[in-house]
Amino acid sequence: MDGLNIPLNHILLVSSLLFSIGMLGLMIRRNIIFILMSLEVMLNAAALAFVAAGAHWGQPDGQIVFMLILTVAAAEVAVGLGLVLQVQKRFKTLDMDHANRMQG
Amino acid sequence: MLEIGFFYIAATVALVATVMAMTRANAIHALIYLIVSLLAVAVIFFLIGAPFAAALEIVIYAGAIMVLFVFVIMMLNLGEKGDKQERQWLQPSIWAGPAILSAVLLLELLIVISQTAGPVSVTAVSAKEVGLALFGPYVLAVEIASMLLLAGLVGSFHLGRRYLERDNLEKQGDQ
Amino acid sequence: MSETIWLIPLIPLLSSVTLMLFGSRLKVSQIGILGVASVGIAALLTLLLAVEFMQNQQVIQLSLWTWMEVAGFAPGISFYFDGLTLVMMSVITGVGFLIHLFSTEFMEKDPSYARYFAYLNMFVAAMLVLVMADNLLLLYLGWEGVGVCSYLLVGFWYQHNANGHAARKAFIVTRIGDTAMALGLLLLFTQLGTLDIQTMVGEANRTWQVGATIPTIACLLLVCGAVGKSAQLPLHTWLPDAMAGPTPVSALIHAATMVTAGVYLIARTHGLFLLAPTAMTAVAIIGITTSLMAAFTALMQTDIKRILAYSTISQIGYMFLALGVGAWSAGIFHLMTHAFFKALLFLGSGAIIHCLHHEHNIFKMGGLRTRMPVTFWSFMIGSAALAALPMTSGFFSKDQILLQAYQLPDIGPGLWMAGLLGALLTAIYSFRLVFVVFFGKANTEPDKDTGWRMAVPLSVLCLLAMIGGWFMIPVSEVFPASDGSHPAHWVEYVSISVPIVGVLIAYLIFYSGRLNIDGLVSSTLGRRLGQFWLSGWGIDWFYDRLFVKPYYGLANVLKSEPIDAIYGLIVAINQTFNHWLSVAQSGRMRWYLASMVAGLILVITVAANLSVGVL
Amino acid sequence: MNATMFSALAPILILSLTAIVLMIQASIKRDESVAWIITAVGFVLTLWGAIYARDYAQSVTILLQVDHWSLFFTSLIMIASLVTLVLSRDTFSPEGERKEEYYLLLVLSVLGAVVLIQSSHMVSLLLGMELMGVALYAMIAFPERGQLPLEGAIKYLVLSACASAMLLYGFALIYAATSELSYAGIGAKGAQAYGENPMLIMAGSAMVLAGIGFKLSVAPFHMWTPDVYEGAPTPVTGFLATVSKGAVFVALSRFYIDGALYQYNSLNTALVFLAIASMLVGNWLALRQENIKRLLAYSSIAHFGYLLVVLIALTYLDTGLVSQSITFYLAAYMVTTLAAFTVVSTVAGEDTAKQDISAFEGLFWHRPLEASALTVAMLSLAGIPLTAGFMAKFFVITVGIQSGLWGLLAALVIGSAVAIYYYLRVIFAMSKSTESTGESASHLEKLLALVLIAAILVLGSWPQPFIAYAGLL
Amino acid sequence: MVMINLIVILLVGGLLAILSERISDTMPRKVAMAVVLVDVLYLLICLSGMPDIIHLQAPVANDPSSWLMHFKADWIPAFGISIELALDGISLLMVLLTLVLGAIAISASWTDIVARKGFFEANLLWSLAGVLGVFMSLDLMLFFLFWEVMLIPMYFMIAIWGHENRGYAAMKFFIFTQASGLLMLMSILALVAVNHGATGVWTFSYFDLLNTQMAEQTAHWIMLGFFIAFVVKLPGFPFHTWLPDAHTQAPTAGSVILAGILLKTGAYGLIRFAVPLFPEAALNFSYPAMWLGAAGVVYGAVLAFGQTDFKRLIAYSSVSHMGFVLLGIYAWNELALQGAVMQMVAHGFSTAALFMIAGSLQERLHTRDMREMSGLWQQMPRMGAVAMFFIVASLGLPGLGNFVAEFLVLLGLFQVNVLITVIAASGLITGAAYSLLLMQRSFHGKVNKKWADYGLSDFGPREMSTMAVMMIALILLGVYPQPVLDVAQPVLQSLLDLTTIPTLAVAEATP
Repeated sequence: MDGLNIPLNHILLVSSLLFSIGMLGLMIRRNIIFILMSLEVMLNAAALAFVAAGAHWGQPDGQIVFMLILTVAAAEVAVGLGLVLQVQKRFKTLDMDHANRMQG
Repeated sequence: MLEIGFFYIAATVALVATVMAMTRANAIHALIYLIVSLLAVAVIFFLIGAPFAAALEIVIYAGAIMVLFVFVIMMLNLGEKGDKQERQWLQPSIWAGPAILSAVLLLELLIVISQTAGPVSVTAVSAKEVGLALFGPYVLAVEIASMLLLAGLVGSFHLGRRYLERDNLEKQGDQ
Repeated sequence: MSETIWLIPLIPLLSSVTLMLFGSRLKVSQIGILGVASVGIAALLTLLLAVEFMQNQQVIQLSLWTWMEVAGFAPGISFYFDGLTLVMMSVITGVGFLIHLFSTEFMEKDPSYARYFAYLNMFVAAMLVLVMADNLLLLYLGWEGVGVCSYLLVGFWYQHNANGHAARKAFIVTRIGDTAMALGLLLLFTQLGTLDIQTMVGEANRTWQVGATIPTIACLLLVCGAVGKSAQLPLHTWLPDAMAGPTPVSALIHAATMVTAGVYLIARTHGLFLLAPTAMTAVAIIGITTSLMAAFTALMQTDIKRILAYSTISQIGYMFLALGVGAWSAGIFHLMTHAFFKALLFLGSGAIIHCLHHEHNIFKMGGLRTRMPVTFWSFMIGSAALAALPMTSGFFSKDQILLQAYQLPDIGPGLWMAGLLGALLTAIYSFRLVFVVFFGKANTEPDKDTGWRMAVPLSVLCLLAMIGGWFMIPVSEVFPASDGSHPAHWVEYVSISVPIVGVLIAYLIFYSGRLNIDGLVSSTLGRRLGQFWLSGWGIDWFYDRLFVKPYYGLANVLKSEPIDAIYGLIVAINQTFNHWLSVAQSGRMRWYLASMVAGLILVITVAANLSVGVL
Repeated sequence: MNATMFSALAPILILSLTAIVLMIQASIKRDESVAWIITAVGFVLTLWGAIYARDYAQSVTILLQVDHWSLFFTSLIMIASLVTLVLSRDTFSPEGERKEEYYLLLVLSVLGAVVLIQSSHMVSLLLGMELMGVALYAMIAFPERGQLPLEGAIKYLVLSACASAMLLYGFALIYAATSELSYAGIGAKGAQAYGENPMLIMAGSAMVLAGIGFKLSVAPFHMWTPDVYEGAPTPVTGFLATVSKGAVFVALSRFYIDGALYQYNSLNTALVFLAIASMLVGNWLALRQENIKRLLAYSSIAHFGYLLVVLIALTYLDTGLVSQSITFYLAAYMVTTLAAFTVVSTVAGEDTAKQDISAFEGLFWHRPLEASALTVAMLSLAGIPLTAGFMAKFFVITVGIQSGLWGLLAALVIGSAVAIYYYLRVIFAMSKSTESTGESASHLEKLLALVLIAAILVLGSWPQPFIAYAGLL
Repeated sequence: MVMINLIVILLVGGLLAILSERISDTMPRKVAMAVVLVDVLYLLICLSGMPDIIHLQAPVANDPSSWLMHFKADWIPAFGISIELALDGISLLMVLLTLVLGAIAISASWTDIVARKGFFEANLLWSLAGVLGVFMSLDLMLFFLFWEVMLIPMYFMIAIWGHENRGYAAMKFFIFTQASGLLMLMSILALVAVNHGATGVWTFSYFDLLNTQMAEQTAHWIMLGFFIAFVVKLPGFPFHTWLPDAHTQAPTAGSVILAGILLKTGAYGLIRFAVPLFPEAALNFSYPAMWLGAAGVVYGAVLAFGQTDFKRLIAYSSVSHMGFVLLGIYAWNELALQGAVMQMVAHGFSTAALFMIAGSLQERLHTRDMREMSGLWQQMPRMGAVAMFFIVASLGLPGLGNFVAEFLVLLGLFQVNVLITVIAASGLITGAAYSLLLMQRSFHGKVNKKWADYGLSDFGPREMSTMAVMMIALILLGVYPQPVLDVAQPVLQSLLDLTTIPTLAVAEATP
């Protein structure tokens, strides 16, 4: 199917909005699960920007990077969720504000 | 033009769903919003001529990765108590500062992005093209990505196994 | 003889070093012999030298080695010997020998006998270097050397803090003058390119006009040195305190030799002073003012040594007056006679103190005339000479000074009258001393009279004090001849009679009691004035407030190192940053994230030049 | 792909192979010591491979650039990895915890670092960084007990993922502006695009800089550093401090040089801010730090601030001296840091209480070798002559002066002056007299300490061969 | 090679000292003493081979053969850094001073070090080696290396064997000197970079850098870097505050070396590098520098007067005395420079001796507080006499070395600026005040009962002979300083020829 004449900067606008929202979520949430979700939103935003840029230039590279971002996201989430389990076990909470034993 | 309309609808859905996901107290609710957001993004991919990416977004992102989240949420059994906590935590005093930061960042990005011009390409980049590139110049990337997944696997294995083992041990101890 | 002139200072020096190194292992008698003999030999050599000099009148210049040679600055360790030097050397070695001899008995019981003679010999050596020096730098070596010896000897009985204080005061006050003098040396060398006295004077006469600024400044700086060393106003305050030392030391250093070094310095460099009339006037005025001030002060003192100390200051004031009015040889003559009679008086007081168990207050003595005849006669003769009663040695020298002062244009008569007043006071206080100590009723019983080692020096000095005025000092070649004119006879008669009047007054007040001054003394004004004079015109008090206390205060304030506070501030700043940043390192992930986002915003702002749009 | 390419890829291939062999070994019989030996052999072989590949230097596909420079750093991080491996052997709880995965993760992480070093393309940069990172998360959280490793790991994961997102978004912007993903392409297009669309490139580069700056713990992206350093097992901390940071810096310089980013003045200005902030913040934070691992964390912040000076100088100088300086600095920094962590690992181990500086008191007298090693390391970090750290600083200052970067040099001087205090504090603590007696390290670790001391001193006192070598890179 | 050997002997000697501790407890000090003596002997033997030491020729900058010794070998050719050592008159004086004072320092710490003797002696020898390097290096990098490295053993000496507040003092010492050293490093590199820019050649050689052309402003800043580094070490006002702490807290040998030798490296650096490399900038800066010197003279003296700690007082007196050196150097004429060199030597002996006395007192009384001392002469007359000697030496008694130095400085300075001379000369008065106070509070005064039955032992033969060496040295310097002056003269002459400062300065000063 052919693409459409959607202005690049509109897509980038959406992606930057997603990025900022993800960032906001990252900063305000204390529950580690939500934090990981926020990260996914941010990565997704970047992926959107890549795909859009790739489409802008008519290159496959944007989508390839997208795929790799998927991989990265998958790997990070896998390890991240593994850590979540350990956090729950050792801290008895998912509140990241409680994980502040090291400071100064 | 209808399709362009689709884009704006999809974009709006994605944004609203993301905002909802970020503000929910209940993890499962948030997750579902997030999946909606991902699906909306997949629509955008489709609209801008990246059908392959759209498919992957649905299958892997909204499918596989989000399932991982569901899985963990279920394992941890986050219930009502967690919801209450989350509501408490979402006070304006907590998000005001970060909101300002995000807004400034957004503003900056907008200024920067406003510099770009032109539409995205009119011709779609087919899955074949992607595949060719992937196993052409990017072949090493695929290999390294496999290593990356291996690392993720081994890492989560190690961490998760310990979780389960210890759980079992504790249960045994209880008996 | 002229080639071995260097032996004269060397022998006492060697003796001193020997005593320092091995003093603890020598027997008391050996120490005494070594100490006295070394000076004795020096005196003997001086005598030989004098004989030779009298015959051929030959100036000796002897250069041992070049001290240092830097960029044309090449002072030598070299000696210059002429009539003036001879006079000084004779006084130093001669009087010095007598005092050493006196000391052997005076200090016999002291545990630090060897140290005493080591210092004393060292002093003699330094003093000899001072007077024999060919250049000002070597002179300065001797100058400072005697200063240190004076310090050591004043503080000889170091166990008493007061002695230490007096010693330090002596050194530091003179050091103030010395430093000014050093600046004078710097100026002279910078201007004239040499510090050799003879060359320098010659060069100065070629370079400068009479009354030019630079020689005046140079001379005034030298005067500062002289003032310090010779205890003249305003740097005289150390001398009365310096009486804390053993009495023979006072006799040698603070009466006969060291304190007159200033006089010697000015006399030695008179060639320069002739170019600087202002400086000479200053010297005269300093001299006469000091003389009067000290005389008034001496009137009120009760401590026998302090009386003598102020009298020394006063007498040196006369010498300064002499120098200031150009009566060079009169000044030196007075220096010599003063050395005789003042040494005599000091030794006499030493004998008294020795026999009266370290009693210093004259009002606790009395009636010693019969019990200590030798001492009594010494004192009589000494006081007569001090008061310049006719035919004594002091008479001749002081008379000359006053007459020559009178002849000075403009201020001459004024100086003369002031001098007369001084002479009157001198007579009063010196005979007050004699009458109070030796007549009247006895307050303290002396142990014994003096032994021979004390008696012999006293006797010899008596003789010298009597006949010293008949000596002809061989300085005619050294100084420019005076014009030889004499003032009117009445001036001379007045000069002669004033001391006699003074003695009479003293007699009336302190011996016969006919003249009762109790009322005068006890009146408010009298008390105040008496107190004022007793305290040495409050100068010590004044200095204490003006210099000493502020300096202590300053040192105390700075003690905590204000400069370090600056570095402390730097440290504090760093610690503050450390504190802030450590607090920021809160361990909370959300906070870390926020900081990252803030950083990102900052970086984008700067990197993409967005600030330009915002601002 | 052809045969020479495979030769050029020797290090990467050997590492991958090692990973596979480890997996196979684990599936046959799980044995920790065998795994250790396999890893060690793999590392040594990789080291050989890095030397071997020198003759086949080329770009392998668009992703990797195998040249002398990257091979040199490959060798360097292999050495660092070997050290980590040695230190890892006796670390972790002695109660029979299985560590095969650890070695596997280590190999994968090193693989990521090698990819990162050789990357010439955004994709390889991303993958290398993530591979290294993902493996590291698990390594940091490897110990089965205690909250600190976990806390460190989770912080590192979240923050690092955030940084990755920034980096990616930045690359997306650059890509949108240039249509290029390879450094060289960005450099070439960037020069053209500069006139028309510089803001996108600059903002994108800024975001990349932020993402990379995070990994380098450059202020203000530094905050994770002490917590992760403290939380991670000590050998992992050492690994993080040397291999991870070194590789990322090499990648950054690659990107900066090949991407011709130095031509953007405003970007340079941003870098100047980061550098100054790092030098000051790092040193100030370390000033009164009691925990030696945190102290080293702060010190590393400052050190990467110094190193940034060299990058900034690219604007003014040609790359010869700059790349030499980077080479020397990183080598010196790695060797020094390894020495420090070797001592911390053997003396303090994983016991937080023993990581306090006060716990090092008297070390001079009962464990002189370790104390000497730490002393030399501290002096080297402080930049005292005769140590590698001094020569490194020498390079930085030379480059800075040649470029006239006075502001940066001023910050460097202030920072270094502050730094002397806390480095000396460690030395002073060790020289105190105490009565305690410590257990002694294994022979291997002692040998390691000796070798590292020698390396620091040789680099510092006779750097000529090394400079000559680095000059050829 | 001779120069390398001199350094290597000391370095190896340090190792031997450590090893010798295994043989016996007293071995290290003997080894250390032997090593230093061997070094001295070796140097003297090598010098005796030289034709005529006293009639040295002026070393010509570009002609190494005109130097007493010269050695050059590549070190880091990539940057033109070489191992270039050379010896001329001033270096020789300083080297001899270093070795002699080194031996004295070892003697000074003969008994007061109780723990880790081997390591102590090693540090001592190593710091000596570093100082020798500083005095002989002509390659700026090598100079810097020695400059910094000599501090490390010194740091250890203070930090390990120092007194109660040693940690603070050692840290302060190290930070001050290192921070200023960093400035110097910047200056060196800037100078080299300027030279590189002008000639395209990397070189750190003193000879090559001597005639570097640069803008006035540049020269000024680079010079300032050198100046601050050297003045911190000197130490000049207001960078002196590390010194009282370091000197006070250091063990006796440390104080001796610090005051006797290490301070001189600062002065040496000024004479050798700071002025000749930047003649015009130095000239422009001479007035501020001289004011700092004068301020140091007065400030040091006043502060010394206020102290109650024996060693602190001496430390401040060093500040005062080194102010004269600064004055002498920046007056930059032959008289003043000779004075500065003399002051370096004389102060080395006098202060070293005073610190040794302080150390002996500390060893016996376990306090340095003068308020607790008094009348010690009674029990320790020999020590008292020796103290008296060095106190009058330090207050500038003519006939002893310090006087010659101070007088020459003042004489040279007078030709440049009268006002500063007057201020500096006032230091003679304040100097007398604190020196005599020191004597009064410790040895003179009422005998303190506290020490009466403390069994205080007077100086023994070892101490007396050590002291005798320094006394004789000071007396010789005082009455016949010519050999020292002669040795320094050609060097100073050549330095003066390198720069045109004196004539200009004089021209400016004369109204």
